[in-house]
Amino acid sequence: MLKLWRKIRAHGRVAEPPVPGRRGPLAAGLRGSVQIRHVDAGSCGGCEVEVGTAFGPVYDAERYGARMVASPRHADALLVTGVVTRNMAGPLRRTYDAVPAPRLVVAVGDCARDCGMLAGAYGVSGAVRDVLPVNAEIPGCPPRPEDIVAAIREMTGR
Amino acid sequence: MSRLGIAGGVIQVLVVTGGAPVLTGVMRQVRARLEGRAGPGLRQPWSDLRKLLRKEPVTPAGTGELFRVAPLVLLATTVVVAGVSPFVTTASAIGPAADLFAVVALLAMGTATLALAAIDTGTAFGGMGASREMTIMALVEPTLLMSVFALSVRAGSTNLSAIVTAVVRDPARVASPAGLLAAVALILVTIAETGRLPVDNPATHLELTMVHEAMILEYAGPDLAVVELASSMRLTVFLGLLVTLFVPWGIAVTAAPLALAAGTAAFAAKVTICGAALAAGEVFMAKLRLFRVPELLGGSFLLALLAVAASVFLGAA
Amino acid sequence: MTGYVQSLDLACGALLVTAVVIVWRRRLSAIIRTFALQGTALAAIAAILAAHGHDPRLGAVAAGVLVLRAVALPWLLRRALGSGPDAGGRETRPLINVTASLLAVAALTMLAYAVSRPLTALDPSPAADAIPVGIAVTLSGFFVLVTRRRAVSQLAGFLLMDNGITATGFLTTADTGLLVELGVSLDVLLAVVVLRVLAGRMRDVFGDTDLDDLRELRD
Amino acid sequence: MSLAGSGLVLAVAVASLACLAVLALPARFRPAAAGAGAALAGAGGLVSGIAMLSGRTFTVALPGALPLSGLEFTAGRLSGYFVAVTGAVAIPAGVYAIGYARHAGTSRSACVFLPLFAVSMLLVPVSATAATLLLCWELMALTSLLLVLAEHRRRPEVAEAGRWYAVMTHLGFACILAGLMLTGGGSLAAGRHLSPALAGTVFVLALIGFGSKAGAVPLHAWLPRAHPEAPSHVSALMSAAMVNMGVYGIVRTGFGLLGGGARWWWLLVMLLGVVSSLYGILQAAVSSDLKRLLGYSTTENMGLVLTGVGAAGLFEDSGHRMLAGLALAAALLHVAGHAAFKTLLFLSAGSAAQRAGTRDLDALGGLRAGMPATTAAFGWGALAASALPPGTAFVSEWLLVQALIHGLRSGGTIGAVVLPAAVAAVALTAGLAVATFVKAFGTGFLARPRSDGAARATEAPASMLAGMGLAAAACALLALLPGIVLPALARAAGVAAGPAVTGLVTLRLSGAAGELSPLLLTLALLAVMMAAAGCLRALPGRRARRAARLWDCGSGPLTARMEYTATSFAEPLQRVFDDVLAPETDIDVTHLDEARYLVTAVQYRRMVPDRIEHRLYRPVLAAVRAWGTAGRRLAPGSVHRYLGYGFCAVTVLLIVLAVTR
Repeated sequence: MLKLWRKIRAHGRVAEPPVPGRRGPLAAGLRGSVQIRHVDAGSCGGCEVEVGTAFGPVYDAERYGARMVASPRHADALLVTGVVTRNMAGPLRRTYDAVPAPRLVVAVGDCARDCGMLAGAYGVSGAVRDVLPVNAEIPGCPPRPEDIVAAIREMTGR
Repeated sequence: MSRLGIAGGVIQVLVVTGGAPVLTGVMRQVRARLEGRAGPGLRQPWSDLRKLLRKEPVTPAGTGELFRVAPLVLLATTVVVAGVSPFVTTASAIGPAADLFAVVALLAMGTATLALAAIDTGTAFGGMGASREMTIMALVEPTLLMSVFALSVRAGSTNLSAIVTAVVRDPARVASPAGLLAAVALILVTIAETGRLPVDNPATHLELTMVHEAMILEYAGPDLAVVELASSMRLTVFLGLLVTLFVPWGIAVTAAPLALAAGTAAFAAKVTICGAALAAGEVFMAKLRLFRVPELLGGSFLLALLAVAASVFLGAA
Repeated sequence: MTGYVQSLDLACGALLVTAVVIVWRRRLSAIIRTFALQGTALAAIAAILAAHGHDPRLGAVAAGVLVLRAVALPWLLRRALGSGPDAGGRETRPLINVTASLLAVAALTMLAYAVSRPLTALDPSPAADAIPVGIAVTLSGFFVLVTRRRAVSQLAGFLLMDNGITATGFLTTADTGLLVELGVSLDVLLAVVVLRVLAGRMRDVFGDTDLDDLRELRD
Repeated sequence: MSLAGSGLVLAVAVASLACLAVLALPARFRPAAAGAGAALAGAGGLVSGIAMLSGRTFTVALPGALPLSGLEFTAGRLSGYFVAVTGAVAIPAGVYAIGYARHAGTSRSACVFLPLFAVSMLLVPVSATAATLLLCWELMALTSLLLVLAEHRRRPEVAEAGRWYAVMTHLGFACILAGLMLTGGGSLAAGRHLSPALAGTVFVLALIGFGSKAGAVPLHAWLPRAHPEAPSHVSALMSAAMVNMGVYGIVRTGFGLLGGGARWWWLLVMLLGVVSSLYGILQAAVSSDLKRLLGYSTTENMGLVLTGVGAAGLFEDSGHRMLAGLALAAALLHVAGHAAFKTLLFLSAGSAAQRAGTRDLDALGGLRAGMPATTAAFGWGALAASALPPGTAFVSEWLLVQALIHGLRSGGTIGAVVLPAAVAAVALTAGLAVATFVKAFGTGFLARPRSDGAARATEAPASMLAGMGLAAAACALLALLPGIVLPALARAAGVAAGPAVTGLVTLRLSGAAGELSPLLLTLALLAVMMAAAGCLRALPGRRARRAARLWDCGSGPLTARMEYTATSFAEPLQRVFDDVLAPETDIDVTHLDEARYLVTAVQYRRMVPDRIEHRLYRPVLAAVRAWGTAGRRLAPGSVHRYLGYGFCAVTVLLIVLAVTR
């Protein structure tokens, strides 16, 4: 316990200062607060790592009013990573139905945008926009945490 | 039904309703800072609520009236407790309802209703959360009542106002073993009943580790807003009971505006400090295994019982 | 006067709570830490009584108790715990599970109160009122001694018992004979050393100090 | 003859008429006749009970009716209270029986004995002499036994329950008989001067006899068997009215007949009460048979009542009359409250079981859709039973806790040791009761049906609903305006110097600080709910409600097999109290023949046996069996042997006479 306290004292605040400039919010009524449900529609796991980083202490996406939640009923936005495989197309739609309006969909990473390198593979039923209406897309394979944070700030408008 | 009581009741309901989300914000902020993050700020919970109230309410297939009414019952029980307990003033808005037994029962009532709603959804997670919550509650209630007992032995009544007045008149009695034991027991119980670490992790995303969260997985929009508000108010009310029972300093004894203002400020300050301390403590804790929780509650029960015993045999003086 | 009563009550309360915590916790190192706290509380009782009765001898006893119970014994216990497989060990499976033993301690406390009523009735003074605490601590120490498997936690139970006896002694007759107190402390010390050696041997032999393994010695 | 007497006479007359009618009428009208008879008898009992409480007295002596000592009935306030409660239970049960029996198609006997059972329970409290009491007691026991056996043709387990009940109730009868004979029989009026030892023996015997009727642990073994197997209106009568007779007996013997007595009596009663309440609610919490759960909950509530009675005796013994009055008032109020909500619970559970074809909570569920009224009734009963505001038990348990807490300050070593333990037990009971009834209501009536029967269940007929409605109204009255019955309580609890609790809307303890107003509490709750709902409606920019499928984590639809059943709901509790309940689980895994690493099937069985029964009754039964075999050796069936026995007996008798003369 004492050790932990010393660690806390030693490190202090590790969150980087926010980049100035903001846009959005994408949807009226979501100003300042967006709860996010993350859906892995068939990702390699790279984007998950970056999303995790974006919510970690250094980038601290939570300070812009975003929070990861467990249930789509509590969510305002779906954060979809990876190509939409055949088995995940249905669950993805059901997840989207479970989200109460107003709701947003963000495609994270090249696979989610246009199947990336997996385009035309036999198990792939398409990119996210082929299944759901997409409001924002984050390029990159994997995308940089800064971009993810930027997209989140675009949603919350903070 | 004195003027003092009415004034206190109104102020308390307003303060608790408006302040509870802020308290949640404070606790999140403290935690964030200790983790080296910047934190979303104190207003975040309120903007979450504002947004939720504007979202569309959802009725899951196969749920009944109870599912829709439960959030209101939870809120109502909490608001009534917030209204009748002597937080800001020593008098109570509804004296006959300020009995500690009644207060405990009211809070249990809210929990039970939410558990029923969770079962009503018929999902596995709902049932799981309800089962766990009721198990914890069944073990928490005895401890609560025993600490009530310990506190009421000297005051000679289980009425909150009476106890608080007695403590205000003779502050030294708080420093007695009975008082301290009861305080520790009540703190443990508060942690367990409001679903904080190490009993329950309010920020978990993994359903299998959930207790309270698992019960509200199906709520959306305004319903969820009511549940969230009520939960944060429950936390505030529990902390408020703690501070008003053990450190009722600054509480208003007259209906003079100045006294009321001072009482309100003191109450807010004390609860905020308690909440911040709780959040700071959580940083150093890991969640307890579910079947170790009974040990914790058994311990708190024993402490409460010892508090009663101490209030008898050390209280002879 | 009230200050004296309150401080005495608080010290006794601390004695009781530490006893409860020793029953409660599983981790042996935590138990030892709590034990040190209890020693402090015990010394505090003696000191308070000394200050109240203006009894320098008792004050000296209090100092001795502080040194022995709050510093020396915990240190020895830690040594006994040692760096072997016991280090950071826990009382994994006591004969009676923790919740049950907590309830048992509650019952014992009530019992202590019931039996010590005549004693307190002899001369109703704040000190006499606190006698049940001493007896309760003694009983719960005995309980721990009976229901724990690990040699070290049994040792803790024994010392808990001894603390209870000492506290009762202080509370019954304000001026404990210095010799009595020293004698008690010395034989406790002896017991600790013996048990420590024993524990060490056992650790060397069995690599663990689970007393159930001792059964194998018999056959 | 006063109103009190005439009410009872009317009840008896109606009951006997109803029996004749049942015997005469064709099968179609039997249930109606029996139910109406029971209900009218109940009404008569209620009237006369209220009359007795308000001070009317009467005495009926029929010297010739019984060979040795005639029958004698007389009014009393305590008797009046129990008569009134019994009558009030009989009314809804009778009304309910009309519809229930018609659909269950019960036999003639089941219809004949219903009014007799009701009226015999009305007569027990007003019996004035030992002989009369024993007669009525036996009548009550026999009629209830025959009613329990009503459905034995369809279900074999009923017969077993009947055997248990018969044996236990007659052992109890024997104890009461012995006890009353030790007092010299005759009148049950107060002020009997016996030596302390004799009085103690009498009290213990009476405690055993009456306690077994009240279902107190460890004499409860028959209760969770017999109550579930009986037809539901009979279960209601037994569980809500008959168990009270045990309480009446203990109070009457202890305070009335023996006039107070030693302290250890009441400590014993308290111990019985505490153990019963804890053990009963624990068993109820882990039981997954709806009516068995209710049966165990009866044991729990009787335990709470006995705790109050014991506390009253304790305070009376230490000379705190006011506290004694308070404790006894709490106990009596709990008797009334328990009668109300247990009637409601058994009636609604009965119609649910009848409609869904099962009592197994694991197979029920989803009745909300098919039978909304019954669901509402059970929900209201569950709330009343779980000591939550605005519930019936909430008020009485508050009174009980107040009595215990204020008793602590009245001093005394014993009190200081016993009362905290009692409060702790009551508190734990209250907590577990909430969990239990959330389980019963949630998994039994809410969620989704887990069997075809539950899915097809439809609402019960009007008469059954009417019965439930009456009971629900009684619950509401006792929960919101307990002040109405307070004067009656004060009179019935004769030990008090005066009314221990006063006030109509706000209950105030007299002689100690403490007040509670369930009505105000409920109104405040309702007001806040209304206000909150209004605010939500008036919200700017609020959207329309949308129906959506359950969140199934995106996978296929959730089936009922994925729900939490009653068993799984109780699992954590059962794990916490493992040492007390000692559940038996066995898992057998069948492997694949080819590779024993591959599993074809895993079967998991878990049952929570009644441990006390195992530990206590098994050895006794074994001993009895042993004696039986020994006895059989004496009776090989040869006539000569039997004649020989007779001859020996006569000669031995003569020798004894010769020696003693």
